[in-house]
This record gives sequence, structure tokens and C-alpha cells, in this order.
Amino acid sequence: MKEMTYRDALREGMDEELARDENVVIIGEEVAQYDGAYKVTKGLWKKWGDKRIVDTPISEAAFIGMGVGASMLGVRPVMELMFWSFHSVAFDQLVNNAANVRYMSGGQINCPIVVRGPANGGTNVGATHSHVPEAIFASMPGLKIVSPATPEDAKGLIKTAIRDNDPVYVMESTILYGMTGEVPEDDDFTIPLGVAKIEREGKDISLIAHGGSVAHALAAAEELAEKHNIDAEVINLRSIRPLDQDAIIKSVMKTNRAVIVDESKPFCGVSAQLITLIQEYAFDYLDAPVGRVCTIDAPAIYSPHIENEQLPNKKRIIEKVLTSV
Amino acid sequence: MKEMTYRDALREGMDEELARDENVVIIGEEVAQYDGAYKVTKGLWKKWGDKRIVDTPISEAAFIGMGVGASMLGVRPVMELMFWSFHSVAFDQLVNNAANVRYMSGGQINCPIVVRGPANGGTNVGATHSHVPEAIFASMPGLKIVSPATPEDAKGLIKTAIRDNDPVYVMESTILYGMTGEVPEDDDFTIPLGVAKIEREGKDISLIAHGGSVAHALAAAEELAEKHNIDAEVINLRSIRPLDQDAIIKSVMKTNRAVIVDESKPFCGVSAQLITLIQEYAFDYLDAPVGRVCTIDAPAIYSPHIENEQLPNKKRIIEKVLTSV
Amino acid sequence: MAKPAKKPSKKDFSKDPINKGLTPEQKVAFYRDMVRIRHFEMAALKQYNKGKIGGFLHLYNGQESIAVGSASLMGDHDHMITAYRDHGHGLSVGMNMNECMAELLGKIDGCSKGKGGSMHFFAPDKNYWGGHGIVGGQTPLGLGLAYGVKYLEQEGCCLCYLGDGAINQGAFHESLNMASLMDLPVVYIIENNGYSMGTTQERSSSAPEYLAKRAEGYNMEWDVVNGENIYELRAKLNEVMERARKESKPTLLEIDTYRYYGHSVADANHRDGYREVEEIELHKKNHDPIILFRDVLIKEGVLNEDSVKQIDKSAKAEANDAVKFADASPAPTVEDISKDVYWEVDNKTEAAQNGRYFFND
Amino acid sequence: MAKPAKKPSKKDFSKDPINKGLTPEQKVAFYRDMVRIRHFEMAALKQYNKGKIGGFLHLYNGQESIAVGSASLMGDHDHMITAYRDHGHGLSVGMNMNECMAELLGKIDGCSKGKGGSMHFFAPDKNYWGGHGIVGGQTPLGLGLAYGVKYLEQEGCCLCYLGDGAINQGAFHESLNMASLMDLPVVYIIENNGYSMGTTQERSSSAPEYLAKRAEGYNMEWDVVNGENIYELRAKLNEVMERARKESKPTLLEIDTYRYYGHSVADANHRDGYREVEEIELHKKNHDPIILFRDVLIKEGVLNEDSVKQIDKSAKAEANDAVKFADASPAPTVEDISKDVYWEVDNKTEAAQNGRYFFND
Ligand SMILES: Cc1ncc(C[n+]2csc(CCOP(=O)(O)OP(=O)(O)O)c2C)c(N)n1
Ligand SMILES: Cc1ncc(C[n+]2csc(CCOP(=O)(O)OP(=O)(O)O)c2C)c(N)n1
Ligand SMILES: [Mg+2]
Ligand SMILES: [Mg+2]
Repeated sequence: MKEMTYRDALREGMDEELARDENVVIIGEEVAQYDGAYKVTKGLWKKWGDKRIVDTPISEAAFIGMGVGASMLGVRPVMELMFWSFHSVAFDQLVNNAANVRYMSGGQINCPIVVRGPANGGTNVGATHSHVPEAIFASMPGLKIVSPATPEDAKGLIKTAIRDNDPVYVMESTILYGMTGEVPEDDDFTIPLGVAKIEREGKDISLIAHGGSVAHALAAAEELAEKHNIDAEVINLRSIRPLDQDAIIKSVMKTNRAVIVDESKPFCGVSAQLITLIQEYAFDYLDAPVGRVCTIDAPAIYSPHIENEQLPNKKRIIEKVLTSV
Repeated sequence: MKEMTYRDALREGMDEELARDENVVIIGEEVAQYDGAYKVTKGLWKKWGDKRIVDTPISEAAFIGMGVGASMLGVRPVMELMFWSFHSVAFDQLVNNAANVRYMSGGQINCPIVVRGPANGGTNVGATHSHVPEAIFASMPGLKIVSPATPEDAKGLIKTAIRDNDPVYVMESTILYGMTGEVPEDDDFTIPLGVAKIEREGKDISLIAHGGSVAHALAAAEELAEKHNIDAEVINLRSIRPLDQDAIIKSVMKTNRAVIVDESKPFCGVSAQLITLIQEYAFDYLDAPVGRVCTIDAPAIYSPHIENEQLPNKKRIIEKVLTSV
Repeated sequence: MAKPAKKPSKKDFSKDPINKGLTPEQKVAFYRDMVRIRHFEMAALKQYNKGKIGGFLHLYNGQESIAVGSASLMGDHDHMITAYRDHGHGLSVGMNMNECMAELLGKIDGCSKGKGGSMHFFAPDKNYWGGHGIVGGQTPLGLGLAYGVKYLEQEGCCLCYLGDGAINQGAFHESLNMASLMDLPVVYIIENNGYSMGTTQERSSSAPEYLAKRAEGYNMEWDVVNGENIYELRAKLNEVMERARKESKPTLLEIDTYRYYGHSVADANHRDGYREVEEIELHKKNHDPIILFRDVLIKEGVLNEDSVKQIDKSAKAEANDAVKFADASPAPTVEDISKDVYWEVDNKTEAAQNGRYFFND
Repeated sequence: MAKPAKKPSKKDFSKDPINKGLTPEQKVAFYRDMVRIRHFEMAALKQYNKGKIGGFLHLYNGQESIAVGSASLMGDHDHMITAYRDHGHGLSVGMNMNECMAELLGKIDGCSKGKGGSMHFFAPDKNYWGGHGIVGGQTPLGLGLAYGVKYLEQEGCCLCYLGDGAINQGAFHESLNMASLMDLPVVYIIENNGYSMGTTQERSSSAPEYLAKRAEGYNMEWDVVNGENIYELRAKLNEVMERARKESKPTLLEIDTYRYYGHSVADANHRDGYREVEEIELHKKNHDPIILFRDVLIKEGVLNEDSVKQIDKSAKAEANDAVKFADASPAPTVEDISKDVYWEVDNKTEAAQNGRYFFND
């Protein structure tokens, strides 16, 4: 094990896959010469050169489509969206082409493409730059959605995503880029899609989260234990689709209560899907409605004084848990 | 009351609003000289001329954005998307601009724009042309989503949408265009947003639907009554956002059981949001998990032999109800 | 303004090196393929009118020379991708009528197992990447195929087709810039039939005399082709394909052509609505690529009345057989709906062992 | 290739009719507004470095002449819309520093109540429609403002700004075609500062010598402007605004300019990363629009050393006062988060009486 940041874990994962497979290529705005807007690809261009690390114009529709097209021929593009928010100008390529071309061709084609970048609020960049689109993309059969919550996740999941033969959209978090944590040294270390991680065992309530919300859930769990004598289990989903439904249901059957912590907006968010599954598969085990802590239902506010209040945070999670137990 | 088709009801609604307010303008591909791809705007160009009924090139991003921009100045554009599926190439304008500009300007701006067109499967046009994006747009605060299920709805809701001072996205159905029904004659007839209609009263289970699914729910209710002695209540939501949550909860408190009929895909679909609300607000009234009948979770299949099986239909609803009671 | 007749070719392109060496068999094959496409489309129309085909049916009648001429130049590392008017392209690259007709009828033996339909023919084994329904949506994919060819260090190119209406989609503009900027071996081919649905070229594009001239804004080469003349088409296309393969330089080609039927079969306005019947008749009579090439080949002594009849008959028979094949093929089942979504799931790989992929309760 | 220096103006634009009649007061006002913008940006930078501004801060230093020159030509029915580098435009149309600084600090007295931040300044009462963060996203909105002006039968136009990197967004291409096709009174203005983040113009656009020449592909007029010269800018812009207002014809203008700071304040690579420090210094020294105009006005006898100092001092004071104002303004509350989402809800209209709008449990 070694200690590294989430950002470095992503980079190391990509670096190792670049070495392992010559068809892996990193493409996006400012990923090469500029080292990436958030420096996730730092040093890769110097190391791998123009062929493997490719800068593009500000033309998301064209370059995401380019990645999809190249992936049909067996190239394995890892595309950076500087922000996942910019999905709005490449939506057709992300949805109709990447998600549907296999189906529409009767299974003749597959797209081993990865699209990655940050998808989170909390950095005071306003409504257009703070989309959290897991729910939108996870609603599309044909796509896989992962959301690393720790440096370990970041490395293990990016490597799995690159090796996967379907389109995998990796939703990272600028807030987490600087987070440090232990990561296994093995350069074949991967984390399977569809397997959640129990970050903290507990018996009183299940807190189910992904991405940046996991840390908030864990912080809330600590305080709940200390101050309220509530022993919360915290589940880090790691991937949204495929989804580790078994882990969720098992946990809820044990704790009989759940709160979803999800940075999506509430309406048709990831939380809504999880609650739907829980009420269906653990109906008789529930002692109370499943609660949720989501982003307050409005476009993302800019103000640094208040934006964190709009997002799931420790305080809001604790309040919700206290009304749920 | 007079009998008319859903298509004619939409047209009559637009025609009346064109007469009522000179700032109303119809814009889209083939809406003028061609009378509309689905003939919803038939005759309007002949009647109103080039200024009020405007053909565009195949440039959805530009013309939707144009409509949003013009609406900021007080023009009231009613934009046709030939298919709602083409939202994929205008997503930024539909989401970031129409939904967020009011917020980002601190409430200085509003966008009285309507975007309308068909949003349904069942016409054998394959995955790229069969998107049912209510859930995606309803997840965006700032937008209003309506989905007329009958000719009466069509007329009343399109008129309300045009008079509304926020962006309203009207999701129609090509399958329903030819449906006939009674429509009030009053040319000031409107249907408020946020008020569901109980299409059929019942006491055993609530079937909650919108758009094209309402007819399936009603057909299923008839057969459930005749053959299975089950008295289903059928709720036509009419609008998804605002949502008539009271009507839903009241019904479920009465029937203690519910099945959502929703053409969205299941993952994070409208159904998931409704189930989340029901389990929260009617938790103690539920005798069984809320069930749902959605589009089978895959991209839309083309084959005319099987596509209707992928969609909610009478048979699938009845099966689901029988497992839920 | 109505669609003017095609401009006559200035040169005798039969003398172009790429055409000069053609054997009579090759020439006949081009002719036969055009005839086959036309019969396929006529058979499809019949099935549509019988209610056996769902959704849209966009016929290629009048434009056959483009797909056939293009496919005739494709080597192992050349690729093709187009929009929804895709039957001609598919047949040209070697798809058989059976799988194509079965697809239209939504049957399991269709090229896409009945999942794609008319707009979504695919044959990746023949370097044919579809068949795409969203206007302009194929243009970044075509860029990607060219990128892939270059990345894999193959000598090849991608032919990417779009309509005259499609040029006003944003993704196409972005693709042109990137193709030129990155020196990608893609040839964008505007099949200019003068209309996008019921809209004439002038009502959809504000552009110089030639749409392809927009290429200059991207420092990209461009040319215009009389699409009724398969020799001209091959000559000009060969040149730009060679530039793509050898120098990795993109081109924007505009091919003047015409469609005889409506935008799709459902388009009732196309006769004396947005265009005059006379216009259609004029094109059919004087500018039909099949008739014109037939006459050339007769003049060249490569075809005669008998062989023409024979080709016609066998193409027709092939199309009829395809209908029989399609009729006999089973429809997909409800279980089939959930297949072909994920490669890993279909292939039951280790990667697909965990988690839930489908959410049907 | 690095960014070359601006090409000197060929003509003496001070003699242009639009400039000839300017009063000394008007000229001084242009100068003062440029100085005010610069001081506002410097004050903002200071606040950012203190950690009081969140997110991005894109400074306008070096480009001030463009916003000021443009705003000086705007009449009642002329509108302005731009991207995220929007402070200069806002101040030019008459927004006051207080509301702008309060916005940067995320305060309730900000122009957008602290909801928009640096990238989203708006003043619809001054015909200023933002402030847009998605690259190119403002270009169809600008089209719509022009459409609105024409629809409402006003004599006016819309000035829509974008960067040299933004021209490769699809929506912009679509907008150019529609503007020309529909004869809409929009002036698209490329503020060409040579870089999109760390990417030089040559690495983002494959284009002829002038980016604006792409307009020819849409039958649209275009021109190039030396942005350091406010007289030239006003002369050329006035001409195309008049064409827009009177003939309802769009234009694509490219204005040669330069930014002194990084793409945003967070951009550390801009000094000896993607560009040399010498390049920055050269532009600052020889091509600064404020210094150049100051010198012109001194030569014209309109300004002198004293008045220059005075203007500088008062602009600086104004900026400092704005910081005080912003500091004193309260932050939005949690309740404020849910306001300004729907007009009907905010205005408690009858239409908003039914149904649930927000879904916070
Ligand atoms: C993004 C998008 N907008 C609209 C449509 C509907 N549509 C399909 S084809 C077509 C006309 C295209 O015309 P053109 O590009 O000239 O091709 P042609 O049909 O003539 O081959 C339209 C408007 C679509 N499929 N996708
Ligand atoms: C669609 C989209 N892609 C990427 C970005 C990130 N981004 C913001 S500004 C910018 C550079 C734009 O450069 P240019 O258009 O030249 O304008 P300038 O910053 O020089 O004023 C980029 C890549 C964005 N905001 N939106
Ligand atoms: Mg066409
Ligand atoms: Mg720039």
C-alpha cells in the first residue's frame, strides 16, 4: 500500500493502462501540453508524446464522437471532459452513439470508450458548471457509470473502466482530487464494477452514498456514533450501473432503515432509483420510509457562503438520520 | 363540447393563442410550408403567414437557443421539435439556458418559451428516435413538464403552456395524435399545471400514469374490473412538474396499493420519483411495495413485431397488478 | 427555387486512370449493383405498402451511383458510414439482400437482428458502420473511424456521407475543423439531392454557390461532382481518397444528385407540394444514373439489350427472394429485447458477474 | 506560434464620421470606462487572492477597448450578450461596480443576488443578457435576441461576443447559418486574444488567415478590427451595426486583442508555459488599448497628466468602495437557494397555486 491523492491515483491508473495496452489513448481539452485543467493528466504528454495524449479544440460533440468512432475500430480512448457538465454539448454522442450503437447493430459493435472528468458541485462555479449527471446517464441502458469516492477507488475503477469493453463514464470530483489515501501497489490492481464497498459497518441505519457523498456520510456516521449513539452502516456504491443491489438490500435488511446521500437533484435522481429498489426488495424490513439527502432542488447557487448548504453535508445528513430513526 | 383529435386539439389551441397574443410565434423544422412532419401545425402557415409560423434549418441547438433568446425579450415562441428525441442535439440550450438563466440572473429574466413535440416509443423508429425524456427534464428545477393524455388535455395544456411565463416542455405522443375525444368549446379553456385528473375512480389499487400510458392504464382497469374483480383507480398526471402529489397520495391512502405506468426506462425514471414520494408520504398506508410497469430496460427495439411488448401495455399492467394485490 | 438539373461533366472521365483499366466485368458489376439497389428499394416499398415495415423508409432511388461508385474504390482499410438513407450503401459494400430485407421486416435474421430497422443497417465486417438516424450524428463518428485508421497506422480512409440539410448541424462543423486540424483521413460527402424533407437547399443553407465551398473556412480541400456520372464520381473520389490515405488529408465533396421518392415513403408533399412533378420526371428521364450508365456501357459494347434485361431480371428475382427469406425469418422474442446491450454481459465475461445491469423490477 | 502583435490600423479612424463628432467629454468617458474596468479587475483579483471569491475569475485586462467601444454605440434597441469573461461588458453598459463586486463575493446585493458569480453578470434593464459559462452557448441566445428585435419590429441589433476558441462549437456554426438565412440583425464578435486557455489559435482552429473569413461559407459579411484602437473599433462596428439595424443583415467581426492574465486567475501556465513572458510584456507595453488611447487623447489635448491621474484615482477609489460595499452586503440564506427558479412561483401567480414544484422531501 502507498499513500497518494485521488488525482495521482487516477493518473497512475491511466499511466499503467497506457503502458499495458498501446491502443489506450487519452484525448481531451488541455490534457496534453497543459497537463489537464485539473492536472489529472500531469506529465503524461511529456512521457507518452503526441500520439497517446491528444489535445482537442473546444468541440465536445466532435471529439466525444471521434472517440466513439475510434473505439468501434478497437482503439481504447479515454476521453476527458474538463467538466462532466459539458455533456450538454455532446449529449447526442454520449447517449445515442455510445449507448445505442451496439443495440442498433444487433450486437455487432462495441464501444470500449471511457469518458471521465469531474461531476460535482461545491466549487462555486454556478449552475451551468455544477451538473451531477449520474442519474441521466445511468438511466440509459448500454452505459456504465462509476463514481470513485477514494484514491483506492479512483485507481481501481479507472483501470477497470479502461479494460472494460463497453462505454464506461467515470464521474470524478474536483473536491476529492486532493484527498489522500492508501492504494495497493500492485499494478494489476483493479476494482470490479458492480461491487459496493462497506466503508463502515453499523446496525442501526444504512447510509448509502457514492462519489463525494461518501466522505460526508462517513463523517456523519462518526458523529452519530459519538453524539447520538446511532451506529450507521456506510455503503460506498462505487458504480451506479451496474449496481450492487444485493449489498444495499442486505444492509437494509439488517438495519431496517436507510438514508440515501446523493448529490443529484432529488427529482428522478439516483436516490429515487435506490429508494424504489429498497421499497420493493426490502419492503417488509423497513421500519420507516427511506430518507434522502440530496442537493437542494434548485439550480446550483454560486455563492461560496452558501453553496455547501445546498449540497449534502454532514449536518444535513445527521438531521435526516435523526428524523428517520 | 365537440369531438376532435388530439392533433387538432393541439392545433386549435395554438391557433387560438396565436390570435390572442401577437407575440406568440410557432418555430421549427417543416412547421410552416410543409404543415408539420406530423401535421400538427397544418394550415397555420397559410392562415398566419411567414412572420408567425417559421421554418428552420435542421439546427436544433441554434433554433432552440434562438427561441430562448427571443423569449427573454418577451416574444413567446412555441418551438416544435420534430421528435423530442432530438433534444440530444439541443441539450445545452434546453437545460442550461432555458432552465438556468432565470436563476443565474438572480430572477431578472424569465423565459416564456414552449417546446413541444412527440416523445414516445411504439412507432418502430429505433433507439435514437424513441426517447421518452420526461424524467431527464423534470429533474431540472426551472423547467415545467407536461404530458397530455387526451384531446382535452392537449388543448387545455398547450394553451396553459403558452400563457405560462416559465419554460414549459410539452411531451406529446405520435400514437395519440389520431385519438378523438371531447373538448370544451370555450376558447378560453385551459387546464392548470399541477392538477391531475382522476380518469377512473376505484378503491383497490391506484394506477398512476401520464401521456400515452393513461390509455393503457384505463384499458387494464376495465379488464381488471371485468375479469378479476379489481377496482382500479386511474390517475392521469397531466403535468410531471409541477406534480399533483396530493392527488397521488390521497389515492394511495385510499387504495393502499399502487402501480405506476410510465413509458420512461425504469432506472431513475418518473416512476422512481413517484415511488419515492409514495413511500415517504403514504408509508403506513401501503400494503405492498409500489409496483411499476415501464419500458423494458434496453434501448428501443425497432421490430414492429415486438416493440409494443417493450412498452407498457394492458397485458403487462394487468400482470403487474395481479402480483401486487 | 426548384432543384436544377445536374451540370454536365466537363471531362470524359472514362479516360481517367482509375476507370481506364476497368474490366468489362467490373463495369457490369457497377451497373448490376445499381440495379440491385433499385430493385431492393422497390421491393421494400411494396412491403411497406403492405404494412410489413414499421417506422420510416427512406428510399435511395436516383442516388445509386454514389454508394456504388464509392464502394467500388474501397480497400481493406477504408470505411463507410452514413445517415438513415442507408440501404444503397449497405448493398454496395456487399451486404446481402436477405439480411437487409429481414431487417426491414423486423426479423431476427436481419443484419441488426431486427433491432435497428431501415435507418440502422450495419456490417462492420465489411467496414460499414451504419446507418444513423440523428441528422449529422454520424459525422463525428466518421471522424473517429478516420482517427482510428490513422492511430492504428493503416493506410485507409473513412467515407462519411450526409445530406444537404445535415450540413447545418453543429457536430458537422466541429468535425470539419478537427479533421483539418488533426489531418485525419476522412472524406465527407454531401449527397446533395436538393431537399431536406420539404425544404429546398436555399431555404436551409445560406452558402456560396457550392455548399462544399464551406470547406475553405477550415483550410480543407473540396470539390463538386456530377453524381449521375459514375466515372466522374470514381475519378474525383479516387483522387481524394488517395489524398486521405497517402497524405492523411480530409476533403469535403459535394455530389449533385436527386431523389425520386419523398423524403420517406410517408412524405406525401413531394409531388406537387414542395416540388413539381415535372421536376421529378425531368430528372428521371434525363439524369438517371442507371439509365445513363447503361447507355454508356451499351455504347462501349460492354452491355447489350439482352444482358441488360438479364441483369434486371435477376436483380428483381434476388429482391423477391429476399422478401421470401425475410417473411420466413422469425421475429425477435421478448427475451431478445434485453440482449445486445452490453458486450460484457452478452459475452458472459468475468467483468459482468457482479451487480445488476437491468432494472425490470 | 505565439500571438503576434496587432496589425497597425491603416486608416486614421479618428476622422470617421462616428468619431469625428465626439465631444471631449465623450472621449474622456471612453477612457474613464476602460480605466474603471481595469481597476475593477485589479480589485477583484485582490479579493480572489484573499479567498473571498469562489470558482473562476476571468479577467478582462487588455481587452477593455472592445466592451467600451461597443457599448458606446448601443441604442435603446441594441443588445449585448457574451461569455464568462463578462465584467468589462457589464461595466460598459452601465452596471455599477457595487453590484458587480457584490456578485463576485457571492452577496445578496450582487447583480444576480450571488447566484451567478463572475461568469454570470446580467443587467436586462441595460440590454445586457449575460455572462454565459458554456463555451459558445451564448451564440444561439444572441441569435434569439436579434430575432426578438426584428420580431418586435424595433430598429436594433444584438452584439454577441465569443472567444477565438469558441468558434469551434457547433452551436455557433448553426447560428451563423441561421443568422444569414433569416437576415437577423446580429453582430458576432470574436474577441481574438490568441488563446483558448492554454491553446493557441493555430492549435484550435484550422482556418484561413482570419477566423472571421469563415463567414463567407454562410454568405455573411465579415471584417477584422485592430482592437487596441478604439476609434477603429467604433468605426467598423458602427458600420456593421447600422447594416444590422437598417438592413437586418448579420456580420462576423474579428477583433484582434490580447489578455494579460491567465485564462482564469488559476491558470499558472500562462507565464512561460504556453506563452513567453516577453510576449505579454510586448503587448502590455506597445499595444495596451488604455495607454494608446490615453496618448491619443493627450495629443488631442483632451486629457493631460493631471486629468489622467485624477481618472485613475477615482476609478481606483470606486473599485475600493465597491469592495467595501460588497463586504458589507449579506450573504444569501438557505431560503434564498429556492428562489428565482420559476417566475410564476416567485410572483405567486394563480398559475403557481397547484402542484408541487420543489422536491426537498
Ligand atoms: C437532429 C435531427 N433533426 C431532425 C431530424 C428529422 N429529419 C430526418 S431526415 C431530415 C432531413 C435531412 O435532409 P438531408 O440532410 O438533405 O438528407 P436527405 O434526406 O435528403 O438524404 C430531417 C429533418 C433528425 N433525424 N435528426
Ligand atoms: C462547452 C465548454 N467546453 C469547455 C469549457 C471550458 N472552457 C472555458 S473557457 C475555455 C477557453 C475559451 O477560450 P476562448 O473562446 O478563446 O475565450 P477566452 O477565454 O480567450 O476569452 C474553455 C476550454 C466550457 N466552459 N464550455
Ligand atoms: Mg437532401
Ligand atoms: Mg481566446
